[in-house]
Amino acid sequence: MDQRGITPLITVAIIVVVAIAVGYVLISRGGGPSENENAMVLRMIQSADANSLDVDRTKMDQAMQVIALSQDTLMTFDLNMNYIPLLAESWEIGENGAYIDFHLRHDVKFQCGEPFDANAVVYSIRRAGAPWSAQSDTVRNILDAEVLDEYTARIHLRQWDRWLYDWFAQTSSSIVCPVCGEDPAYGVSKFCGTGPFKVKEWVRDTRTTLVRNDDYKWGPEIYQNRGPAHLSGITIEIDANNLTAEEKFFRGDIDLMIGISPRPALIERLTTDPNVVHTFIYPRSSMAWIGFNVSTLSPEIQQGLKSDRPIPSGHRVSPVNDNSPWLQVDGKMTPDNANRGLLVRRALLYATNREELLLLAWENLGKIAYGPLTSLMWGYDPSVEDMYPYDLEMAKNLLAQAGYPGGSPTNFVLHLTLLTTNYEPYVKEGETLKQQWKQVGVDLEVSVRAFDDIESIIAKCEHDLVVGGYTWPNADMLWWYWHTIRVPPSPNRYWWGNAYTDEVIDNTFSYSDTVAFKAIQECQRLIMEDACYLPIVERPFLMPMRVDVKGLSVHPMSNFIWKHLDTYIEK
Amino acid sequence: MPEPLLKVQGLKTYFFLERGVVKAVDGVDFEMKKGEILGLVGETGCGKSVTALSILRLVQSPPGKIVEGKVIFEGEDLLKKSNEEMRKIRGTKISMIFQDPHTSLDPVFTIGYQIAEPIALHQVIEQHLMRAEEVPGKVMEMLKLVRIPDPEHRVVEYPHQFSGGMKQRAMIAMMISCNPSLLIADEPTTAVDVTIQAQILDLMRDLRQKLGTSVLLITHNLGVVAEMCDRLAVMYAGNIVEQADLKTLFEDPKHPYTSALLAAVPKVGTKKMELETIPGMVPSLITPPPGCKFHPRCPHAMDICRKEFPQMIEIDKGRLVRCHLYGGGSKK
Amino acid sequence: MLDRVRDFLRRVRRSTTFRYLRRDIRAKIGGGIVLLVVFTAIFAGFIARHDPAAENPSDRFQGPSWKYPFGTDDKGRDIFSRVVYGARTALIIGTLLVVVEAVIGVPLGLLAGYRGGKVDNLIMRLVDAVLAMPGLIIALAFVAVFGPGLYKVVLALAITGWAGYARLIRGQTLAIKEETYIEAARAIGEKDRTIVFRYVLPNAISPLIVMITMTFPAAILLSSSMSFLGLGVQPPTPDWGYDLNAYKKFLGDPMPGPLMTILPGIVMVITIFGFNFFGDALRDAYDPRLRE
Amino acid sequence: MYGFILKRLLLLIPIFFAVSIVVFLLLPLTGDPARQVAYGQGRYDITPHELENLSHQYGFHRPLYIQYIRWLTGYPSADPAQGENATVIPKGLLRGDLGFSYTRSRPVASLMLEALPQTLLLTFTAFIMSLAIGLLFGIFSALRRKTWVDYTFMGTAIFGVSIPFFWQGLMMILIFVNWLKWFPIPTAGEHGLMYLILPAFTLATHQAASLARMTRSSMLDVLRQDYIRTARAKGLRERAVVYKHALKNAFIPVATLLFLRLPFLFGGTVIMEIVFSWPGMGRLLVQGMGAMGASKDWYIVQGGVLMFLVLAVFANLLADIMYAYLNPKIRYGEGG
Repeated sequence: MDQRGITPLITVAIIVVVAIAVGYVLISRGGGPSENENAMVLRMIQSADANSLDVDRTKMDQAMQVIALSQDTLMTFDLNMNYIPLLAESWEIGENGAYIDFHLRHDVKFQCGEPFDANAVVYSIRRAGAPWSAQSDTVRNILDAEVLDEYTARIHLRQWDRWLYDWFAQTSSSIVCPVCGEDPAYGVSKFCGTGPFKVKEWVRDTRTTLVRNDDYKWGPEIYQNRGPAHLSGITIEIDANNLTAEEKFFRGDIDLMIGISPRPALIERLTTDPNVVHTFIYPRSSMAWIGFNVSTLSPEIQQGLKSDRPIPSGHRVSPVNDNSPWLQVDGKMTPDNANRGLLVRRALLYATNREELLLLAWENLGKIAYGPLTSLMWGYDPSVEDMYPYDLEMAKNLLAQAGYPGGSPTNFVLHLTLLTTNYEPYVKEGETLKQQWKQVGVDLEVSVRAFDDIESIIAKCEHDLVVGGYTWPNADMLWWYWHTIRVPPSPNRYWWGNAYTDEVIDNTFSYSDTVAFKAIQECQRLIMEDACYLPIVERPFLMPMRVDVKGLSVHPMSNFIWKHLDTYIEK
Repeated sequence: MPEPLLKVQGLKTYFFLERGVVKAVDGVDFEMKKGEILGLVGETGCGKSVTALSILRLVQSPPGKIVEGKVIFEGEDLLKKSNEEMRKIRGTKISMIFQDPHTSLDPVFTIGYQIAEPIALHQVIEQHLMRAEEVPGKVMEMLKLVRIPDPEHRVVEYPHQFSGGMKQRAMIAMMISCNPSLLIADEPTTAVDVTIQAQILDLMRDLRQKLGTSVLLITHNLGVVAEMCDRLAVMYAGNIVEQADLKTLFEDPKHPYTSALLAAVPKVGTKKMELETIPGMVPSLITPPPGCKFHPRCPHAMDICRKEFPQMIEIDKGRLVRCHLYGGGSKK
Repeated sequence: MLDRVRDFLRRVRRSTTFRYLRRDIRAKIGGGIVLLVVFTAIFAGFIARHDPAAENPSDRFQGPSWKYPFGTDDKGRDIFSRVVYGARTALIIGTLLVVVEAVIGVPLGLLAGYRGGKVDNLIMRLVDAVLAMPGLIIALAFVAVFGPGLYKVVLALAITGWAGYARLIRGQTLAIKEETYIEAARAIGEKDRTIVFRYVLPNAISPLIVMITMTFPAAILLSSSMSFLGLGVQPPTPDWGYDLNAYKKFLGDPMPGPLMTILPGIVMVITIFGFNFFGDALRDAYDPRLRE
Repeated sequence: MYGFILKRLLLLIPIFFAVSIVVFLLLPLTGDPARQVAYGQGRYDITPHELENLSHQYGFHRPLYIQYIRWLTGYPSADPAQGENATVIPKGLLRGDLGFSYTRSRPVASLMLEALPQTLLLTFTAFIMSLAIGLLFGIFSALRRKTWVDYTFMGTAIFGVSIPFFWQGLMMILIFVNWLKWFPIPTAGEHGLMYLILPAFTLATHQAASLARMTRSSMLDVLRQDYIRTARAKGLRERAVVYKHALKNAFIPVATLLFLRLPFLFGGTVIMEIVFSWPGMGRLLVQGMGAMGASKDWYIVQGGVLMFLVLAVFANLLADIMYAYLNPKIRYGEGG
């Protein structure tokens, strides 16, 4: 006889409970940081993850810091930003810069055990120049790389390029293992390099786990410890929710917070907590700005006829954006148009209250930026600092001249869209500007987008303005403003239109430092006169760490070339 | 005169609704002797079923409530018993067959199980009259008793696999399984078709012979009554208006309502073409008419009927009627 | 016209439903909240004391005060004003969603119920399939494909939402179809369209109203969840989900940091609660079985 | 019974077919699939020519139905690779290839299979919690109808269905993690039991509340039935009447609804996984959609949506089977 009451319920319950139990047993293998006690693991946390750890496929800071740990460059910077040897013991530059010869260390091994030699260098350089590579623009002036002997590699240059030379010291030029560099199946880097830490596991948007490379002994001279590192490993955890992220840090589950956005309450807490050392870094090389979509390339450049300056590889020819013709400035355009765009951009610069920006967006950390270069860069020109004071009247007049008269908070004469990632200070910059520019009748729409969307929009040249930032060692940044073959996200579609500026630009490449220095200063002035972008702040880095983290001094390049060789944790 | 099996006195069951108080049963008195079949007749909605339910204390509450009265069964007042005691009486001493066999059997348990339930509970667990392993046998026996063909297979089937008549039989089997001394049958045949009716009625009749169960048969169908009952009680608007044994009542009804009721039944062999109907409507039970509740429809209504509620008067042995026509009027 | 309205109101007041509602505490509370929210949404301009976007650096991170009932955020914006305007957004989404879903669902339901047979079978197959799909995920996918924004969110939610209406109306139609007055209408040779819209639909209206009331809380829940993930309504349109996402980073801070998230959240819960509560009462009121 | 289940299983085939079409369409619907794929690979500076190659490589230039067949079966197989890494092109759903995720540098299929148990674990824990709480509340308020118990329970229930998942999640973290420190801090990649409780409970709240309401009304319906009166007339104990006869009948619609509502639960799971950084499919999916500043990854979106739809379909199947199992009318065909 059927005796079941509500047994179905019970059976189901039991089954599922069992399932859960089993599932739990199967699933819960501890993936947490630092299981065993004697291990010395530096636990970092940050809010966003890299989009790739393949040096030739990413431009994100988050990626660079991992790559700097897992891979090495031929040269690197010392604390005063001079070039010092790393994988290359020495190098010399061929007559008037036709080539560079790198003489490599003999004792270097890749993490996979492969020996490091000239082949590896050639492989990496060529890889960087591949059409799909994110570096292809940067290395446009490399003709080819060549193996002279096992430990000597020659890089043939199309022409002398001081910034390319500089590139060899930047993390983005890291050398990857030619053997396991490509995953045969999927053609992405296995992240195998020669660095002091090897990437054990990268779980995107979750955690990157690095373990010490015990063979490492070729650390650069800026470290007391040339390797292997004191730390047994490094974990970089991703937590977009700062509620939990900060809690972990203040409870001591995390040693180091990176890339966090300043907040009064947070700063208060950081400065008062005795267990926390917190430093603001002002890398001489990092700033935040807002870029205008200025114009498309002039026809000459599109045909490559303008000057003997080579057309870079992977150079995009972008359409004129009809939605904002007023933004186009081009030597070849009618002076009228040119003027209008110029006037508007100047007006916007005058209408910007940078002090307020610094307060609202950056909580008064960092310092105001006035020009394309940060005040500590080689070739910085102080004269840009008083070019655009906060002056609403001036702004209104300029707008009126440009054909947008009578702008006021109630009467909008101009509508613009600003693209920004959801990085907090950037969003705040946008929203604050929205309020400020209202005063002169400019209606700014802040559109928060995913990093990738922004990149794609800019690629199609469909933006008005975009918030950006860079961390860059040198005046090479200027290239960025000349034309956009440099690291996106780019502020401009812009080409200098006259012989004079051509000459100035060429001079910045000059083999002679004095000439280059002058040219660089001149360029900054020219750029600001043309108001092709809006510098905001020399970007601060919040890098709070627990007191028991020792030996971690701060490099001007921030953590983007930092290898944590001296870092250790006091037990 | 022997102590009657069941004695209902002044039973009043009201339903307290938002619309008002429905006096479904408003002072019902009757008696039942052992082994007799008493027919409780009346129009639908006159409170027959509620009376029955009140006896078993199964009135849905809230909103229903037994406000006063006595239900003396085998000398004890059921209304004074605790719920537990009452529960033990249900199914063992008194049990009830419901109107609609289709909805009255639990669709998710097998017939066998449902029949076994009361046996297992009362006879095995509570009274230790039999051992658990005898229960299946007993069930089989009951199924045979109610004449369900090949019980061996039917016992494991579900209600929806039974026909209406079968269900009703199963229901009966279930209810008499602990051979109760009183079986209340609430319209046992209305929901099943005529051929089955006959079988069911036969069944009940010889069950009564076999087990000597007395039956309270509730119906509006005088035909059924004529076949089954020894005595009749006619109910109208919450009161019993007339009581008599079958023959007398059919031959000379005293209460105008009874006669009207009888007149409304087609009699075989009479020439009368159109049926007489009772004029007017069943009165509202919330606000019943003053005085005799039947007076608005009564052909012989007098002034007193409009004012005073008539008392039950015994005009002959075991012959009770509640009507001003038969003198006496109301007690002073 | 006016007296027609008055007449209508009188009929409403007389209706059992209304009398039942008047006695139902849920209806009182829920209805009160709903009215309040609707009022707020409509007169947001008057109720909010500040421009929800207006930043004043001088008083950032203010606790609740008379000037700023819910305090201010990191840009010195009045959170209360943002909540008030957020209510407007929420109701707009709800209303649009109801309209879209009803416009798709009701005709299909009528068709299925009235025609029956193959058509019915086909439509109900579809409805069942749609109802089996996880609405939120479908909506997110839709937004991911076609981009975020208020109207896209509404469409995204309607993709799965209409099915509920279709099923409801079909059931009603099936029931009503058996009514004698429909037979009568057929007998006097009314056209099907007339029957459906003159007789069937009006009699299916009460459950429809309940359904509509129930659509609002769902809409608010889902749309705010989407904008919380950044895949819903985009700024500058003030939206509860988006703001909560923006303010959640102050949760760890000392007071009034957490209040920025807690207070708007509570308002949100109360709003949804109100709609649900009212909807419940309404359903019971329309459901004769549940009244004694 | 088994015939019935078999029928439903056969019915799955067309359903999965439909699902696959929906999922396939996600990418073409974006208008420029080739570009989307390129961006998914982090190639923003892709030149028109490269784009052309890519779209030939992936067959985006072909008519939709061919693209679909290929997406499903892998035939006609990919054109000879013009760019590097031809192997990245999906080899067809039926061969278990959902495409390759550049943002995760892993095949989507393996990502999903890795995340699936996490999602199921979370969902089913919530499911059980809600079952326990919901049934209890429902039954009690049905038995204590129109008493303060009933009112409080149902009030709570309506409140329960009114709390937005994400907000409740945040509050849970704030109160139980930050303030009371009862639970560990939610951490991506950590999935111990203690990490499971908070999200599961938050997820369960809503489900439990609506379940309680379903149970209550269903119970009330059943208690009104004749066979309950019969059971009482048999003199059964009240416990037996309620928990055997009433509950078993009342449970039939509830159980069905319960499984029918699973898809809704999955929707909640997505949000919970984000709020509590639980490493499940929902988190993958939403990040693949570009939420929270992550970068879009269409193959993950396709894979995730596919998985969830399939789960939903199975939940539906379960509901039917549950119904058939509990309901004799279906278990043993109609009529005697």
